[in-house]
Amino acid sequence: MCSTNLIEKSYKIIKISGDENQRTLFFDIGMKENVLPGQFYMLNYNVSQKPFSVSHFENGILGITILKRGEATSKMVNAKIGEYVGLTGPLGNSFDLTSYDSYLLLGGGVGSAPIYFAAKYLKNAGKKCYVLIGARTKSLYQYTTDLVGNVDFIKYYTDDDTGENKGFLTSGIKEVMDKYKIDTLNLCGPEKMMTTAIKELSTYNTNIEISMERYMKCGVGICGSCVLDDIGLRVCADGPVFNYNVLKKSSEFGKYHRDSGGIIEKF
Amino acid sequence: MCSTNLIEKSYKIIKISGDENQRTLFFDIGMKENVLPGQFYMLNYNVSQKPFSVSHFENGILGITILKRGEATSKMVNAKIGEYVGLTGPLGNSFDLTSYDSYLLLGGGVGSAPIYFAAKYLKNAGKKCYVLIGARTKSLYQYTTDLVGNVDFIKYYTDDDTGENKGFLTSGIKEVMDKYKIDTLNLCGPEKMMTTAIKELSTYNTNIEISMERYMKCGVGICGSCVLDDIGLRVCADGPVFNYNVLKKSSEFGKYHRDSGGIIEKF
Amino acid sequence: MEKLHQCSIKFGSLTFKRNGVLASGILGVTGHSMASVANKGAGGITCKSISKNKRKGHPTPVVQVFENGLINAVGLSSTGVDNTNLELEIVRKKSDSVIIASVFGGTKEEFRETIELLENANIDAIELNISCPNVASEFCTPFACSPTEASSVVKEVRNSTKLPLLVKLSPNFPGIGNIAKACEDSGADGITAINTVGPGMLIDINTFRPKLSNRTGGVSGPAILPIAVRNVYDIYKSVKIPIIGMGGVTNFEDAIQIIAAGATVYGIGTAVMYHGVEIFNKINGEINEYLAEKNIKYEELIGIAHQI
Amino acid sequence: MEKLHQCSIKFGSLTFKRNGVLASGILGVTGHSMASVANKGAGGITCKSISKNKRKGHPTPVVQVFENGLINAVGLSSTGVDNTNLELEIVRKKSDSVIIASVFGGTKEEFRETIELLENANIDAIELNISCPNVASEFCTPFACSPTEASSVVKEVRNSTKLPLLVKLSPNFPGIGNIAKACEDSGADGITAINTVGPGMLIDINTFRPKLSNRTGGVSGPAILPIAVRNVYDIYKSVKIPIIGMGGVTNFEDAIQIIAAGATVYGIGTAVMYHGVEIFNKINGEINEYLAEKNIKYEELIGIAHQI
Ligand SMILES: Cc1cc2nc3c(=O)[nH]c(=O)nc-3n(C[C@H](O)[C@H](O)[C@H](O)COP(=O)(O)OP(=O)(O)OC[C@H]3O[C@@H](n4cnc5c(N)ncnc54)[C@H](O)[C@@H]3O)c2cc1C
Ligand SMILES: Cc1cc2nc3c(=O)[nH]c(=O)nc-3n(C[C@H](O)[C@H](O)[C@H](O)COP(=O)(O)OP(=O)(O)OC[C@H]3O[C@@H](n4cnc5c(N)ncnc54)[C@H](O)[C@@H]3O)c2cc1C
Ligand SMILES: Cc1cc2nc3c(=O)[nH]c(=O)nc-3n(C[C@H](O)[C@H](O)[C@H](O)COP(=O)(O)O)c2cc1C
Ligand SMILES: Cc1cc2nc3c(=O)[nH]c(=O)nc-3n(C[C@H](O)[C@H](O)[C@H](O)COP(=O)(O)O)c2cc1C
Ligand code: FES
Ligand code: FES
Repeated sequence: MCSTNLIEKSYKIIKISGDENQRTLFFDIGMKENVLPGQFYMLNYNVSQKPFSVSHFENGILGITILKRGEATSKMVNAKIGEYVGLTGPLGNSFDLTSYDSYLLLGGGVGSAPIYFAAKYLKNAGKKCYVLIGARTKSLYQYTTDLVGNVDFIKYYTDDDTGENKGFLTSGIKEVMDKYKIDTLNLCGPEKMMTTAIKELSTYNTNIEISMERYMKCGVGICGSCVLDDIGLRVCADGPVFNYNVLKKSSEFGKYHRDSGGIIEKF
Repeated sequence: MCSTNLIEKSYKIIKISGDENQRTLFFDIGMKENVLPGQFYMLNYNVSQKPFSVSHFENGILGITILKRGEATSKMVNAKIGEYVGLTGPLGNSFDLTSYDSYLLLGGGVGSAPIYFAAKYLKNAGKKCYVLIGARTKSLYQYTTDLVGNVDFIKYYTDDDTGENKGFLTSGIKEVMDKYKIDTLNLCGPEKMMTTAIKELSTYNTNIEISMERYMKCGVGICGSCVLDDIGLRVCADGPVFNYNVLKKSSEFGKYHRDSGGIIEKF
Repeated sequence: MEKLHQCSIKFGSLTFKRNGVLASGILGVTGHSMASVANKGAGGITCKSISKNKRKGHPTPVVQVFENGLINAVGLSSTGVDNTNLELEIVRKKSDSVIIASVFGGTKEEFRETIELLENANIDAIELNISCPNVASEFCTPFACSPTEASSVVKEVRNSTKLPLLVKLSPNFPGIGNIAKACEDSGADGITAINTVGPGMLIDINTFRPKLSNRTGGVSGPAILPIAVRNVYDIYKSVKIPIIGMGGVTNFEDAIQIIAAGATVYGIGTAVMYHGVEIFNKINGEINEYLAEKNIKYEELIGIAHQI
Repeated sequence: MEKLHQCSIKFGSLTFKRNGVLASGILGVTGHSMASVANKGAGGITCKSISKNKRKGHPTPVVQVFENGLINAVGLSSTGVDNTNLELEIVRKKSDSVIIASVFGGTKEEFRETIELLENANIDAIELNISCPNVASEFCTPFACSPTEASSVVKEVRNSTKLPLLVKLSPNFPGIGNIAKACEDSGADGITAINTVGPGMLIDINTFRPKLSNRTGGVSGPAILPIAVRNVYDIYKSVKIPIIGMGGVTNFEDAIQIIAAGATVYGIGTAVMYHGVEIFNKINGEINEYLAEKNIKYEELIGIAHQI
């Protein structure tokens, strides 16, 4: 039973970036871990625990990007260097970043976190990598801008006009798909964004992988709070990445999720 | 904590040899185990459990030779083919059969069990191997006689006159030591035999390894019933094989042992 | 999908078409989740304990894994009986599994009232969770603490349902045999054992905080197997009603042990974390091979350790 | 031989020169055995529980290992007080360790009479083992089952010795905090916790026999760590007297957890099976490094989880 990734260990915050709306916390978890884009950690800060994708992993340094949303994340974005944070992981599966040659990555909102990590991973592996990132405002995607010039294509979209392109990232899909040879797509973001993207892509017949977000109580595949309707799969343990061929059989994808008590909430 | 050798598993008796005074039971424990001469098993037959050295290990088949002595062994020698026996092991350390070129092995009584295994092991490893075995009567050493012709020298002694040489095996030591170049000795048997042997060897200044027998309640190094006086070492976990340089510091070696309750009994 | 290993095991008036019961609290929130576990191998599913009144449960972290199992204090979160009924309806529609509704109440009366609300539910049995250790401070000692307390709940609810009534017992109080017997005498049709052990606590060595928000949580998983086996053994000695045996079962040898101790079917919770829901079908297949090799019938295995 | 990591920890009126106590029943039969454990690192040693009357203990097998610890039913085998006194004399002569004599009795009176026989023994403290789960059938429920029972033993013996009196408690009965408090109020100078959990049982899947001759045996080792941590936490909340914290401690993180929960010194039993007696010195060294890195004093660590 030596599944040590399931056991929480606390690490010191060694670096912080971003602002009080969205922080990236860095931890030195060491080189022995193999962390892949799409995987996530349960992060326990002062006995508040939530799931977060890995946005950075290099030389044993793990980065987690936290958007201030509600109770837990409001505390987490105020964490200080030197404080200890409990990390359980890496958990879940990862994007398939090896089977294809040319990738289009879509990251909406803080869904850009695993997309950012995936883009770096793909370039290290010498793959073609095209990226569309959308955010409410420019400061929220700022942490990913070292991708510019390092990937084969990248375009940022914002809801407001702080960035170069106002509008939804989904509006950029057609351009990339028509201009470049894309073998597969990896999506992470709000489900409305992802369902719109899938509609855009309906004519292209490409492979699509989707990183899902659901309320998670345990993160280790046991409590049942993250299970998707119809298909009965656990986002935390069978996901968070699902092939669209699987996900399209789920009756809840794009339509609803459940709250901490299991009560359905429509999107 | 995956020390699986400490966990009892039951195996079917697949073969039996010997007679009701002394049996060898064979088990198919599989090839994954690495069992070395000197190591022992706790053998649990119908909820009676005692330690026994390995007398045979080849192609995953384990042999344990049991001399009928008291309560437990009287039951064990009557075990039948097809019955299940609980085995915990291999336990303890083993003889050093690699550091030297030329070995003299002494086995007294059922102490011949690990000696028999050691002799076969040495010949497989292409080492020189000389053997002296003593027993009450010929039938008790019969199981080892396939060594004849396969080791560099072997001589059997019996208390009665059923064998070729009546007398104690210790009387043969001088002959071998003077005739052959012996680097090291490995002894197993009654402590009186072993102390006599050590006296015989005092002029030769060779390395000596001794396999010890003490009352064992647990076999896994925790109960304290097998600990040797003065040196505080556990026969089951720090032994059963000790270098004489260590053992000579024990005040009890050759003098006394303890019963199941820890009460001293003189030899 | 792999072929499911079917069988037919009588459990009082119920029949399991496959061995292996999904323990309460494990993947038991939604109907599709439970149906999926059944369709991948489990013969019975138990929903997360429900109560008449909606309950929030404890804030995260509610599960903390250690090397030999986990501690949990999910707390009794419940969306209420109506929501759960809808979810259980889905299980019925999508699977052929035995459906067990686990019920929790803070008082005897709440137990009864919750069960009354289940009158029209499409379920096969009711399990009284009188042994949750994670709500002790909220509700004092669980009813599973003594024969008198345990039987008082059984008596209170017995006439409110015609369904088989199982009682889920705790390993944390002495004399589980007597407690089981008192339940049997009061009309229980079966025993489920064991609930989690302890509770336990884990402390972070850098923050010095207990790792669960609730501080303490019940221990489950491989760590508790010997305790489960002994409890099932003691219960089997004391009662004639059948037992769902669980606690640390992680592989087929564990399942055999708990059946040999007296369980009619085995149950699994924590092992799903290590091996996924496929664990049921895997164990069921291995039990079949084992029976074939030994040439014995499954029924002979139940409680066989008592005959030796 | 490796250098021993020394320190100075006040435990009531006692002072430990090294952290780490050898638990009762582990390598505690002979004086040379215990002295050797002390000389390789342990700051305190506890002998196997002794009783006035000689006792045989259970026939082998008395220990059975499973993946997460072991179950044992050595039973209370004792060679009587005189023999043990001689062995403890050896420990005194050969080591500088705190010497704790564990005492067992079937009745309150036997406890007192045994302690009276220890009057001239060269020991530092007496530990009342009122929590052995392996003799339950022989002696009914252990005295550690309730505040009243536990304190009745402490009261009976209190005036028979001037030595510090420790009480060894069981995790198998509810309300360990209250039980510890009752012992403190009756004159106990310290608490040792925990004794083994359960008991448990393991069954051989081929012979169908329980693997221990006694059928059941107390669970110890890594499996029980969270239970030990929680019990020590509960005791610390309830009493002012110091605690020897044990149960599953296998590495330095475990020791820190049990100290943070409230133990003044940690104790080890089963881990000796995995790591040998060198485990004490290893953990003591690692605790020192940890304190240095965090720049905190050992005393601050004791019970620190309660302050957060
Ligand atoms: C696999 C996975 C990876 C994630 N990765 C990241 C990441 O890298 N960065 C990041 O900032 N966040 C990530 N999240 C989301 C993060 O876990 C939530 O932001 C966090 O749980 C919100 O907690 P809170 O207490 O701050 O908000 P709450 O107080 O719990 O809720 C605030 C609001 O957000 C809504 N909400 C909360 N959780 C969810 C959810 N899972 N789905 C939909 N709505 C929700 C609530 O309904 C409410 O309206 C991830 C989630 C999952 C499941
Ligand atoms: C490491 C080790 C390896 C062993 N290997 C073998 C082996 O390969 N084959 C084999 O037949 N036996 C071996 N033994 C000895 C075997 O364990 C004993 O013969 C057995 O314990 C006797 O059990 P019993 O119940 O039959 O005898 P009991 O009823 O316990 O005793 C019968 C008589 O033997 C004496 N006795 C029992 N055990 C011991 C002891 N350990 N030392 C001295 N006297 C003792 C008793 O005092 C009594 O006089 C080994 C023992 C050890 C410790
Ligand atoms: C996360 C979790 C939640 C649980 N919730 C419940 C519950 O709601 N009701 C209940 O009766 N038991 C609950 N249990 C106990 C299990 O049903 C089971 O009795 C226990 O975990 C032992 O089995 P295991 O070792 O196979 O997990 C829960 C256990 C876990 C691990
Ligand atoms: C083989 C064995 C024998 C034991 N004998 C005793 C005993 O005689 N008296 C006692 O108080 N505790 C006894 N115990 C309990 C231990 O002292 C200790 O409380 C328990 O094992 C938990 O610690 P651990 O997990 O570190 O082993 C024994 C434990 C074991 C494993
Ligand atoms: S979060 Fe618990 S099963 Fe996924
Ligand atoms: S037999 Fe128990 S310590 Fe050696």
